[in-house]
Amino acid sequence: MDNEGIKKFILDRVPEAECVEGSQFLQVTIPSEKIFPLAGELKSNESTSFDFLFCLTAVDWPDHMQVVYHLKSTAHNHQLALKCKIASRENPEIETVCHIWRTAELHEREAYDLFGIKFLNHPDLRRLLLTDDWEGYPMRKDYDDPINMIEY
Amino acid sequence: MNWLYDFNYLTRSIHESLAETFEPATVTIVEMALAGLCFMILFALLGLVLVYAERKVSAFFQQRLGPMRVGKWGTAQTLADVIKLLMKEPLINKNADRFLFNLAPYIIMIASFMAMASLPFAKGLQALDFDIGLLYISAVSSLGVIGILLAGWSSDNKYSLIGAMRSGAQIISYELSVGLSLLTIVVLTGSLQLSTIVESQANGWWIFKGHIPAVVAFIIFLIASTAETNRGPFDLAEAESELTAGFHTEYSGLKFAFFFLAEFANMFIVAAIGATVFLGGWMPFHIGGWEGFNNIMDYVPPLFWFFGKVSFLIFMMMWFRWTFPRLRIDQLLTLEWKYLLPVNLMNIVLMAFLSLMGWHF
Amino acid sequence: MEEVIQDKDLESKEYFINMGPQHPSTHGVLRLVLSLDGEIIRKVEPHLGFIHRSIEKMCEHDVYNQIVHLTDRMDYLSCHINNEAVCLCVEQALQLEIPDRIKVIRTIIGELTRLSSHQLWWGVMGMDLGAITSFLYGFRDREMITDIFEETCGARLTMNYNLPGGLMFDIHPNFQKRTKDFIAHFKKKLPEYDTLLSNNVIFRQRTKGIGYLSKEDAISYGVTGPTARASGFSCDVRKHHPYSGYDKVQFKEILDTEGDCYARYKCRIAEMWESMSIIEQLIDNIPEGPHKVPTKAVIKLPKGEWYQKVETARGEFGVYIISEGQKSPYRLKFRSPGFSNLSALDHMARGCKIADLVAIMSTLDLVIPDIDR
Amino acid sequence: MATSAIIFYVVATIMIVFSLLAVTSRKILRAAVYLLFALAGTAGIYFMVDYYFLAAVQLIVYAGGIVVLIIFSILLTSHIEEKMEKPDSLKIILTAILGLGGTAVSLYVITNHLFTPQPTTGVEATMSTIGEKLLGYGAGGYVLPFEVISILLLAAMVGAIVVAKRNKPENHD
Repeated sequence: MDNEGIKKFILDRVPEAECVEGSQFLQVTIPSEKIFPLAGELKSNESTSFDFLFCLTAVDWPDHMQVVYHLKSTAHNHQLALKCKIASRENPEIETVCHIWRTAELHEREAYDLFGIKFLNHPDLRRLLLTDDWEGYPMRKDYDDPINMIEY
Repeated sequence: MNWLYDFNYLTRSIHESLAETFEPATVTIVEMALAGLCFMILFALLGLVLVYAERKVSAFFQQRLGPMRVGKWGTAQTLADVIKLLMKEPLINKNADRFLFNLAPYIIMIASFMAMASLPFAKGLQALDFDIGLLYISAVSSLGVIGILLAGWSSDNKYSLIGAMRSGAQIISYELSVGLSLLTIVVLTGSLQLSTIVESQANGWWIFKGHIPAVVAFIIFLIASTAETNRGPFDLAEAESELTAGFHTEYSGLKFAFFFLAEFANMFIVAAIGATVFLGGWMPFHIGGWEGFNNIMDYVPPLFWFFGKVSFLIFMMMWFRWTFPRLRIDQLLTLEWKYLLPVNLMNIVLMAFLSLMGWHF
Repeated sequence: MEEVIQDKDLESKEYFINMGPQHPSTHGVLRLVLSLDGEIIRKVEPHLGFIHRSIEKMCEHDVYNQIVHLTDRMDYLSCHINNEAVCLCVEQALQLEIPDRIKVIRTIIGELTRLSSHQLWWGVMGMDLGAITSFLYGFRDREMITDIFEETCGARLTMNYNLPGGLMFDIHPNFQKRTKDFIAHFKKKLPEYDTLLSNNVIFRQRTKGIGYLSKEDAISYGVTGPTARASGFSCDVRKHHPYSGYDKVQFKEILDTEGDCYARYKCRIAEMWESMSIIEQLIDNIPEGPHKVPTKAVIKLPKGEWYQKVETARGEFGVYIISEGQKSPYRLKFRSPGFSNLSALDHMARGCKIADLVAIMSTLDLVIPDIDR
Repeated sequence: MATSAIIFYVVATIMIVFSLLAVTSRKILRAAVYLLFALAGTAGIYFMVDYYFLAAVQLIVYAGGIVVLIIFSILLTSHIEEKMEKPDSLKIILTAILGLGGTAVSLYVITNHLFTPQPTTGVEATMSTIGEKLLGYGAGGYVLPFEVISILLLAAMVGAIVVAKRNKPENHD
């Protein structure tokens, strides 16, 4: 399926999705509530079958949080950058996708650790890289640690 | 130069000169002390030489030089290591059972000392010559495992405990194969006395005289004895990539050195038993009927023959260690119980049959 | 009799053991908490972050030329390929046209890196399984590649050669000759690897059927690289999304269907042959030209986002740059192969023994800084 | 004093001391180790009186076999910090009385028995005589008891395997 097809596929299910044709991937932004049904559909539907989540990351924008899923289909060889906009920047929450793509389990823990995004229904959401008693989420733009960080 | 060929002259003269000056009780005690001293020196020398040999052999297999800096060709390297080990701090875990923790290395050492006492180094050079020599050796060598079990349990470390359990299962299993493969030759010799076994090979070593069953027994003995000394590829008890160092993880300094020494001493002991039973011990290489050839061979002193054969077997064991990957614990036990032991039992029956029919040389 | 059998005291209980952070076979400071039943593994739980340096955060303050130098601290065995990924991503954003000479040299350097990484992996794998000799063999041959790199870029471990827009320097005059010498040497030595380990009975027993990973699981866990290809997951970035000079050379993507430790082992050995063939195709055909396209001293990327994936020795390495038009990226994410590969460890190791876990870990070929970043 | 007497008293002291330690120790593995020393001392006595075969069998069966088995089972079941409870005083007194009574009876028998030195020591217990006796089916042969015991051991082994091989707990995954 080409980018147009994927765009149509997503718009059929999530009408409010914003699609941008990037240089490599089709970039689709959807509200965070829609991720779980859409992700399940993207993987299980034969025409899309995005079975390979090769990158999951979060971005801290000034007014919102964003979780970016880079998806690929090993059968059709098409790719997609799916972005979820989480309205609350202070207390972001989103449904986990780790039951759809197992690799998300560790990636989501990392995002939780560094950005403080709560992945609901995640089986084991704990700090991954930092110590358990670490305060704050270091990858956020407003994170300030006068001891360990070098100011530029 | 007679004493080089028959140590009875030497021991008798020492005994007589002692008996002239002391009363009999003192003589016995002095002789016991002398024998103990000799074994202690032998033990220390073995440690020095074998550690150096292992390093050089491993270096040879790995296309490198090995120790080269301390002394000519690195010969003093082991000595330097001894000094290092002596200066190390002896550490003991807080929760460790201190008494057993300290005792364990000594049990292993004592077991190897006891086994070494009955080895026939040369004609007349044997501290204990029982008529149950082989049985005695397998009896005392089975004591060493207690030291390993104690070491693993008392150091209060899970890795050590796993190592000890593995080692216990391994040594107890492989003792069977060692014993049975030796028994295969005992069927031929009709005696358990080590000196008799050596004497019986005057016209050819058992490995040549005993046909194929003897060769099979020898191969089984090599495998099983390597396993019983906890050396690679059967070094599961210490498996550094799995259990860090297994049962001696928590040991340091001198006590670690004891384990280390005992490992090499045990290697020497099993090699010596193998050499004695299969390769004729100190008996020179003889071919029945070739008088001239046999006479030439007789010029080489028995001690040389003994240590030559032992070195060969030790080299074989080092060869195994530096080429093979380690087995897994279930594979190890499968190898023993499903392959070595049945083959061994069949072999012993076959050997008994050969012996009965008189088909051996 | 029934009472004895059902006695609760006889039930074996699970206990925990800490494998790492200091353990010979975790290859770095990785801590695995194992739930054991006897020697059988019930669960493996990785605890990461012992060498987490927050490189992604550091990148948000660095200019792109500096970022390149951080990437080789991550997967230090695939340093050139990591550097290349960042360079390619920046070049893609700037839409720079890269001359063929640079592409070819990058490909050769990348394949040499892969070879040296696989050699080290092979040596360490043998050592994990108890055959210490293989370690020395691996390092003996790796030494020649390290020498080539030292001559090329001056370092032996944390090497930097790629820059956005090309290479730091032109290749050393000896480069082609030494590389050809190495290939000739290694073609003779690689069969030795098979003699020492691959054909060894104990080795096969230790690896065959151990740590099975199905194709579906490999995809779902995001496992890439030789680890995934041994399960039949065709994921070679060099084939699917060719970069640098990989569209110009002939090579096979090594695929296997067994999915066990032995298949992963065979895949890496076969990849070494392929890497050598790639180098052989290119080494005599390096085109003439400049070694660098002029760029500004401080590169500013336009507003936008780019993702570049490359195939490192361990799998798919991705660089995801979001730029707001500044000299530093707004967000930079490194998708490291080891991180995803590690996530499948628990799945593969359940029901195995401790010794099998060691074998599985070594066939995953983990580099801890690559996981912790 | 003759050397053998000195050695005998040393070994006997070792045996007595370690036997006492074995029953009084509060740590179970230590008790097992003390038992090992006591048994090894017994083997030493056998060596002294030239019963080599018996001594070796003592080492193999008791020291190498039974004690290893005991230690192994302790390793499997107990933890390093465990200590045995102190038995109540009634038990201590009862066992003490029993032990002392046993000692008294043995001493009485030994002191009152008239040991007549015999001119010939009978059969010399060499390896081959023991072997022939053990497998002999003529007069004084032991082949029947030998085989009966081996069948008993086989039954014990089968029983142990049956007890140990319970139904496997359902798979965890």
